Amino acid sequence: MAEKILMKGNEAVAEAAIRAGCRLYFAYPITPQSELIEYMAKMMPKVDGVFVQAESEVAAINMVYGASGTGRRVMTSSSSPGISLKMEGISYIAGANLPAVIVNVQRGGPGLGDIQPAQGDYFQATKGGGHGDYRLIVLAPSTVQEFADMADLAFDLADKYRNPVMILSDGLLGQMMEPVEFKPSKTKEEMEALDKQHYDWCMYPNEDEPNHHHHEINSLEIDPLILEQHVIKLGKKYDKIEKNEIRYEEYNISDENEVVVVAFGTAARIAKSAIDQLQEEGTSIGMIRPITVWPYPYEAISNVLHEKVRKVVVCELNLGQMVEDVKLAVNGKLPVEFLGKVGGILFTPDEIKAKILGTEGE
Amino acid sequence: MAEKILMKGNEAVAEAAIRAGCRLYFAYPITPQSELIEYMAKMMPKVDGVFVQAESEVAAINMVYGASGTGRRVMTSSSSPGISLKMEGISYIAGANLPAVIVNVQRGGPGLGDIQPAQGDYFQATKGGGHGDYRLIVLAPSTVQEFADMADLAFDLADKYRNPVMILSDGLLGQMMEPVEFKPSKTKEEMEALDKQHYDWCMYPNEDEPNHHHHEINSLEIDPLILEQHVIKLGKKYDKIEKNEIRYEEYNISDENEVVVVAFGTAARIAKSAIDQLQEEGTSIGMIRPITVWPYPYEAISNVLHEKVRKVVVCELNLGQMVEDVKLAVNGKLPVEFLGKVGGILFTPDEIKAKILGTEGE
Amino acid sequence: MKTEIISSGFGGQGALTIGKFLAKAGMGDGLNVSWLPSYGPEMRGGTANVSVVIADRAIASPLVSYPDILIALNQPSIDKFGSDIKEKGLLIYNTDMCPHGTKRKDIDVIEAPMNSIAREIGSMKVLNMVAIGIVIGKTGLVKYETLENDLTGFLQKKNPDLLELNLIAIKKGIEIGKK
Amino acid sequence: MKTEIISSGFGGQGALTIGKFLAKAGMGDGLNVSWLPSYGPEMRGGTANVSVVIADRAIASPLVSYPDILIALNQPSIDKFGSDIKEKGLLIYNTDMCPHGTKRKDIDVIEAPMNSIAREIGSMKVLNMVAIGIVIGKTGLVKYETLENDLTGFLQKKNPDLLELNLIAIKKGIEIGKK
Amino acid sequence: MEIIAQRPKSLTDLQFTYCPGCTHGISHRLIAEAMDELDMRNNMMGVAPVGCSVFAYKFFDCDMAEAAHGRAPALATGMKRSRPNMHVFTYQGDGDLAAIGTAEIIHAANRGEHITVFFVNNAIYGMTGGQMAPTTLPGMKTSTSPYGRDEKDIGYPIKVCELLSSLVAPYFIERVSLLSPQDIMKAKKVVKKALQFNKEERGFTFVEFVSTCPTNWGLAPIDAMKWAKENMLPFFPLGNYRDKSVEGGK
Amino acid sequence: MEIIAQRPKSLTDLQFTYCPGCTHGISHRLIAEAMDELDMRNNMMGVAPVGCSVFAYKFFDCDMAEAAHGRAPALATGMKRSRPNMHVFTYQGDGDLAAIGTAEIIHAANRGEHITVFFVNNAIYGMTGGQMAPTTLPGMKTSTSPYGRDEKDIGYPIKVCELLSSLVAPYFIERVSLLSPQDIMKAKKVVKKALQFNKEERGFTFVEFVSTCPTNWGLAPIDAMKWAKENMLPFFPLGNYRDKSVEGGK
Amino acid sequence: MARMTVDAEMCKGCGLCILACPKKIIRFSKEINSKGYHYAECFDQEACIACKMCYTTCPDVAITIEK
Amino acid sequence: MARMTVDAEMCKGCGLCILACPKKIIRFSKEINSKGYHYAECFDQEACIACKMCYTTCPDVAITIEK
Ligand SMILES: Cc1ncc(C[n+]2csc(CCOP(=O)(O)OP(=O)(O)O)c2C)c(N)n1
Ligand SMILES: Cc1ncc(C[n+]2csc(CCOP(=O)(O)OP(=O)(O)O)c2C)c(N)n1
Ligand code: SF4
Ligand code: SF4
Ligand code: SF4
Ligand code: SF4
Ligand code: SF4
Ligand code: SF4
Ligand SMILES: [Mg+2]
Ligand SMILES: [Mg+2]
Repeated sequence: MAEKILMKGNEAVAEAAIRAGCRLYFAYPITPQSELIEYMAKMMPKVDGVFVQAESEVAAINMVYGASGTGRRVMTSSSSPGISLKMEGISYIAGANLPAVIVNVQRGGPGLGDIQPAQGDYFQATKGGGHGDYRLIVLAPSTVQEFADMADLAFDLADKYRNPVMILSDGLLGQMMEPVEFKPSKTKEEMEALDKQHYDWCMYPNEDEPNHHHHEINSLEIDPLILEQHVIKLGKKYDKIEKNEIRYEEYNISDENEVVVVAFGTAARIAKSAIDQLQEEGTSIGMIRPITVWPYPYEAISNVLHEKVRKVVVCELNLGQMVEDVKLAVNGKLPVEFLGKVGGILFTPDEIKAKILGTEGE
Repeated sequence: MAEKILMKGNEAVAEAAIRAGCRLYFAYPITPQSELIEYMAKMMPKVDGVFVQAESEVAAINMVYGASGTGRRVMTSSSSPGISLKMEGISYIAGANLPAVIVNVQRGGPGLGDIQPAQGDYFQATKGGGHGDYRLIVLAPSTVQEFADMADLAFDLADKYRNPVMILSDGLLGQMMEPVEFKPSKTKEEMEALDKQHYDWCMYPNEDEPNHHHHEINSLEIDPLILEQHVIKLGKKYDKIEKNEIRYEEYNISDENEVVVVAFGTAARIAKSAIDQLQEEGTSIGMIRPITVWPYPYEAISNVLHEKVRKVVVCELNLGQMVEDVKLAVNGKLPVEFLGKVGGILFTPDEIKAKILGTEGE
Repeated sequence: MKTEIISSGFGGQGALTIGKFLAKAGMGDGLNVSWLPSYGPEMRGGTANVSVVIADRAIASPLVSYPDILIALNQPSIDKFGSDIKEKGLLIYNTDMCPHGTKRKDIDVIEAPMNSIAREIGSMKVLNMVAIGIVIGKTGLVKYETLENDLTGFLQKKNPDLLELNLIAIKKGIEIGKK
Repeated sequence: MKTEIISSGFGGQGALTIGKFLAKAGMGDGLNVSWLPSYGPEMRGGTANVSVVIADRAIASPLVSYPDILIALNQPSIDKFGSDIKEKGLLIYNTDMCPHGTKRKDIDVIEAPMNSIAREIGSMKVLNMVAIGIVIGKTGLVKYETLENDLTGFLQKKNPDLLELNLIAIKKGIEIGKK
Repeated sequence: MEIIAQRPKSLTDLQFTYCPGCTHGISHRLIAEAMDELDMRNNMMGVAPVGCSVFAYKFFDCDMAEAAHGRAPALATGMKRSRPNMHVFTYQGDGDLAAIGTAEIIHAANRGEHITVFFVNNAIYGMTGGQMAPTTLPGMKTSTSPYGRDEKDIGYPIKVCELLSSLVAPYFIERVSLLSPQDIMKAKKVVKKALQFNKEERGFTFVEFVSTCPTNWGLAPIDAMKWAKENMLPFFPLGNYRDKSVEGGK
Repeated sequence: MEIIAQRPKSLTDLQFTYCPGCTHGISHRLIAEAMDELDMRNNMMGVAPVGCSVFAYKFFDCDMAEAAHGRAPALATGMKRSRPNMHVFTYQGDGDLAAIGTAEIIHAANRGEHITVFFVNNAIYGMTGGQMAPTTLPGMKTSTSPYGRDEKDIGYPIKVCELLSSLVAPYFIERVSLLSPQDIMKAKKVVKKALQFNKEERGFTFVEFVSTCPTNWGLAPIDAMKWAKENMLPFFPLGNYRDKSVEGGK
Repeated sequence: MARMTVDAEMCKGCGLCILACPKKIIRFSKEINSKGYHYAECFDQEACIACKMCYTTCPDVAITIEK
Repeated sequence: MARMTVDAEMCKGCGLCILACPKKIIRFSKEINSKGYHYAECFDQEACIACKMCYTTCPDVAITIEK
């Protein structure tokens, strides 16, 4: 078993990305994400990797766009306002069918907001904050270990589908230290294989076409009929991802559940402790924790609405965003209630218990 | 009655904005929106207004942010990729409780896409393309006349709620000419009243405080407890808007309807002609056309699902975005089917008829 | 009643203006109208075209896929849109720039050497007015008087000479259309 | 078993490091741990604090609202968090920087002149190690050996002298804690 | 006894959020004093940046807006164009102005917006904890240039006054420092000049403060001033780069 | 008979999408010829901008990426850093490079990225139909300066070569024109020099083409060239602004 | 001997080659190509000196010169 | 006569005034303020010449000078 290291989430995901073969990283500093960029600044030179502090988030995402077009593993990271600035670039990367990993260490918004943990960018991440029909694969960690593990997963998914993947984390996961175990670094052979995996479409001469080479990296199709085909193909890719890549955790699910909670990331951590306490007190509550928030585990949710379940409770660190997806999953079968917390504040397990038991007013 | 003028949507909305008292306009050129900026370049100097071609969409939205902070009516416009670049700024404007009008003349995406009409920015407009919990009031015109009328409405709503308002149009409405009638321009007295309406909070000395004046325009609250209160207040404002400002059109709604169609903007125009044809052929189809796509007319839709209605059909010029809101409205009561068209192509009335009748495959 | 028109030609031939004045006149006649140009960079040096709809009820889609009338100022316009004209529809084309014409037999066709006519009248600028005239002469879609009125309002002050030539061209077109 | 700790002091007093070494030692002892600092500009010149949780099951929220143990290196820390300590909880504070102490009677309180002790030992840098020692002496929350091990790994090469002083400080703290 | 020096009226009573010895406070005071002396406070609108001085909107006692990172000149443009009888200034750090806000400052300067820009060059990103700025010196270690800024890899510090003086429109551009009482007194004159020109609607005015960041440089305030004198001044020469009020001014 | 001048190999067979007489085609050819002559095509990656030359990714017969508007230097940075043994160039218009892309070009130049930037200055936004560009001349009428560019209101044209030469890192900066066969032949040499330096990994190289936009200037191609000679050249002086290969080069 | 040939479909009839040719042996053809342009043509190949001025100035790279 | 006063709560103990004072009559107090800073104080008001150097350099505008 690998050694456990006590590490901040921001650093753990950076270390894991490097181990996953990421050798290019472009970003701009922002709290509460800065440890990530600082870790990369320190480590990339040691692995012959590229670290560039871009002049802005806009430049950073476009550096990612360029580097990804050459077929290598590349990553950027930021926090909420900085992610908003990347929206155009993300839409381009998605439109051009390029792999890339983007980490959002969310903070309180809107606007400058504050720098405390929040989940207010759920809509932006899952419904396309940029223009046009595109989807990001969005992974939502809830521990530092999972945050780190997702770096590896994110790159694999990005490469598999040639699609940008976002890790939707928050200031809490970025700033806190927890013990974490890392996978071993990619071997030299694995790195070489990674390097070549996209030779059939990427810019960069490959062995089969050592000379003349004209690959185009592009999201433009000025002929509407061609663009139509292009977007339909994107749509089919998204369908495939929805079919294959849904991930979620079932927590304390049983046919004794009176209430089903749905929560992701940091909110789910706190919900778990409420559920544990209620279980001890004799009330059975189950939880679905979406791990991919897109593609979304609609079926997983509707499948656990066993007979005894009276209602579904959604807990989020925002004014109510994922609750729409939960309603789509429940599709009118049961009441869906919402508990939110904003401004970078966390709810307490007690607040969640009260919501579950319907005793909030008391 | 005012004279009818044959005019492009892009120009009509600009003219209407000026008549509504907009005297500040900042934007960056982009197809298929450029006639709007060009009209403003020509007309603003004639009404002592301000026209600045910004160095970018990012700069433009931040000029809007600054100007709006001084309490005057200000507008910007762009098309899809340019709107994505405004996401951070929009989140700031919303976070700072500022009025502003933003026109999106949508084109095909994602990425550079093409420049033909599309509705692929529905998610971005209605679910918050920027970071954090905020909402835009989003108006979706479907004729040039309505596009023009919405300028006036948009400014009124923006001022009433101190909230940014987006007019979600598309390349078709921007580029086409239709006859349009304008409201008269604001009188001198009305203009003066407009100028003063925000004196209680805006930057700029007012008569009651001629000297010392310290108003802050700001979206930052570094203390989470204060930010929490701020965001909760935003949430209450959004609730109020949802209560008061839902607008939609009922078309051919009756208890004879076998199918209810939901479509907005350009898609709704085409759907109407399908509905007319079916009516002539003896099949009764009703339509709800959301005019505000946020706040969304959930109830209006669920209210017209009379007994005979077999299903709901959603038509959009995208891969399926508003369809989620329609499902939320229908809430499992009936099947919801989707017809989309992408790439900047329009569907024909026949395609819509086939979808309604369930004969697409034939 | 609903008439769908496409007007198409090289940039500079005035195809879009044809559409605009037809729509304007239709509006003057109290009808619903829409005008939708093709736009975008693919136009550079290529073909410009416009969809016009004139109808007595609300216009659903302003985009014309299958025109009742195609006005083709050059051959590429026939090549591109000729096969989309509705059965029994009308093709009006400029023989000077359409060496191959059309092979369709199921439509009405009016041919006119518009370049030559315009040259004769005294200005290549009025080429498109000949085409408008033909539409009016053939179909009566819009009233000549309304059109004359619009043109007068537009040109009287700016360029009364051109106005004169325009009206001559329209009348010449009407003649051809009526034949 | 779950122990929630807040460690707090002026920037530079080492409050965050206390948390880190407690968490590290907890991890070494095979427990689940989390460490969450306060962060942000409001820290500038103000109070820095950290939440540490050490538990034998999964840790839900790493944010400590009601600590079992508060380690207060200065008065503002008591003022800010003192009233949140759980009933029967523990307050460890630095008398040199906390002139007003606490008024609570429902908690255990350990006072120590940490500045003076550190000065005596020979370096103000070890002030925080005194506090760690007190926690261990009083509660046995983590094993001294694990901590010594961690510190040795961390400092042996870099600064063996400081390591020595650190260990002395911890032992001094343990003594106080055991009293 | 009479008060001969005290907190200027154009500052609120709030304590600054800056670290001990941070020169942000000094430049704030200079600006506020000039506002007092030129009687501009009643018609002044300022723009705070994102950076350590993000709370400047609380500190200056006039109308204030808090911009998005780097966009203060765009806000200022909107504000000034909207209310041309008001005076407008921005206050920006080197990350804000010379990195993310490069386009906005260059274009506001190029348009010759009638605003004053105060630019605090401390060679680092203060607020976010000491990352490299565009003005970070060669070889200087920061949290994102942990092995020292390598000019071969990422180039030389950007000299903003020099860059802006390649444009035609700006009316006044000068670089001052805040590294001793003497420097500060000189800086004061320049600040006042810039605001005077602003009041007179002469055009775009720009003052750069060579500043310190004791915290992220890891130096005591006094040592930070010494370090800046020795290391920053050779790279960022003080002096006037543009003064159109002077006959023959560049 | 032997062919002595024909379409270079580094161009595809596609017909350009430019208007008749548009100089974009000329600069394309010069670049392609230099690529042929320096045998760089097999290791070249180019970046097309958003502008009339958006389709440059189809025209240059090497690996090509199509950037977001203004961001070509950022893409190029990512590409070059990722595959340092490849050569990278961008091709950008004046709206793309000097308006929305201001920050990206300045910072790529300041970092001294080992890329070549070809900058087409036609004093207008061609693709979107003739709006004002940062390089539009004073008094010049465009669709967004319908009364002529008023330099009092929106400032003077930005001179990009001059602006970039205020930075230390760039290796080579030169402005050429495409307004006569003689100019074009001179331009060819400069293009080749820049790509030669690129091949030799010398640093950041930059070539500005003073160009025409007959369509949006409303002039016949020949008249456009004349107009540019008379009006643009006085504002945008041709010549070398930086050549570090020359001893004592700035 | 030299030969200048214009690819009629590539040519857009801009006339720049006509201006550039020192021998003045290029003119617009009477014919139009499929895009409607009167393309350039050399009407006196004998006179061509293969100076490449036309090639140099042609924005559409429509010209080939042989010698 | 002159008086220099430091607002103890505003002062952050940076020491810049101490360096600036030509009369060397400023020092850190033994006491700390509520933020934990040893604030500056003038220990010899008589010697103060009201030169304002301390005021000029104080980043926290904590000093008032009277004369
Ligand atoms: C869009 C965006 N990107 C990044 C940040 C994070 N951020 C806040 S301040 C800052 C840098 C501040 O440095 P500087 O402008 O030099 O000001 P200083 O703190 O040094 O005075 C950064 C990167 C942000 N708030 N918004
Ligand atoms: C983000 C964004 N903003 C605006 C546009 C629209 N747009 C396309 S090209 C262009 C300007 C092109 O001008 P220039 O760079 O000078 O190139 P030219 O066409 O003159 O060669 C603009 C504004 C866009 N595609 N994307
Ligand atoms: S971090 Fe630096 S710039 Fe920011 S307040 Fe502290 S000393 Fe000043
Ligand atoms: S619009 Fe201008 S720049 Fe664009 S292709 Fe035509 S002539 Fe060239
Ligand atoms: S090669 Fe020279 S002489 Fe021959 S056609 Fe061309 S320009 Fe004229
Ligand atoms: S220069 Fe080229 S495109 Fe222009 S006319 Fe001559 S051959 Fe044709
Ligand atoms: S005014 Fe001058 S002499 Fe008096 S305390 Fe201040 S610096 Fe010293
Ligand atoms: S300069 Fe000001 S803040 Fe610093 S020690 Fe002196 S009084 Fe205190
Ligand atoms: Mg700084
Ligand atoms: Mg241009």
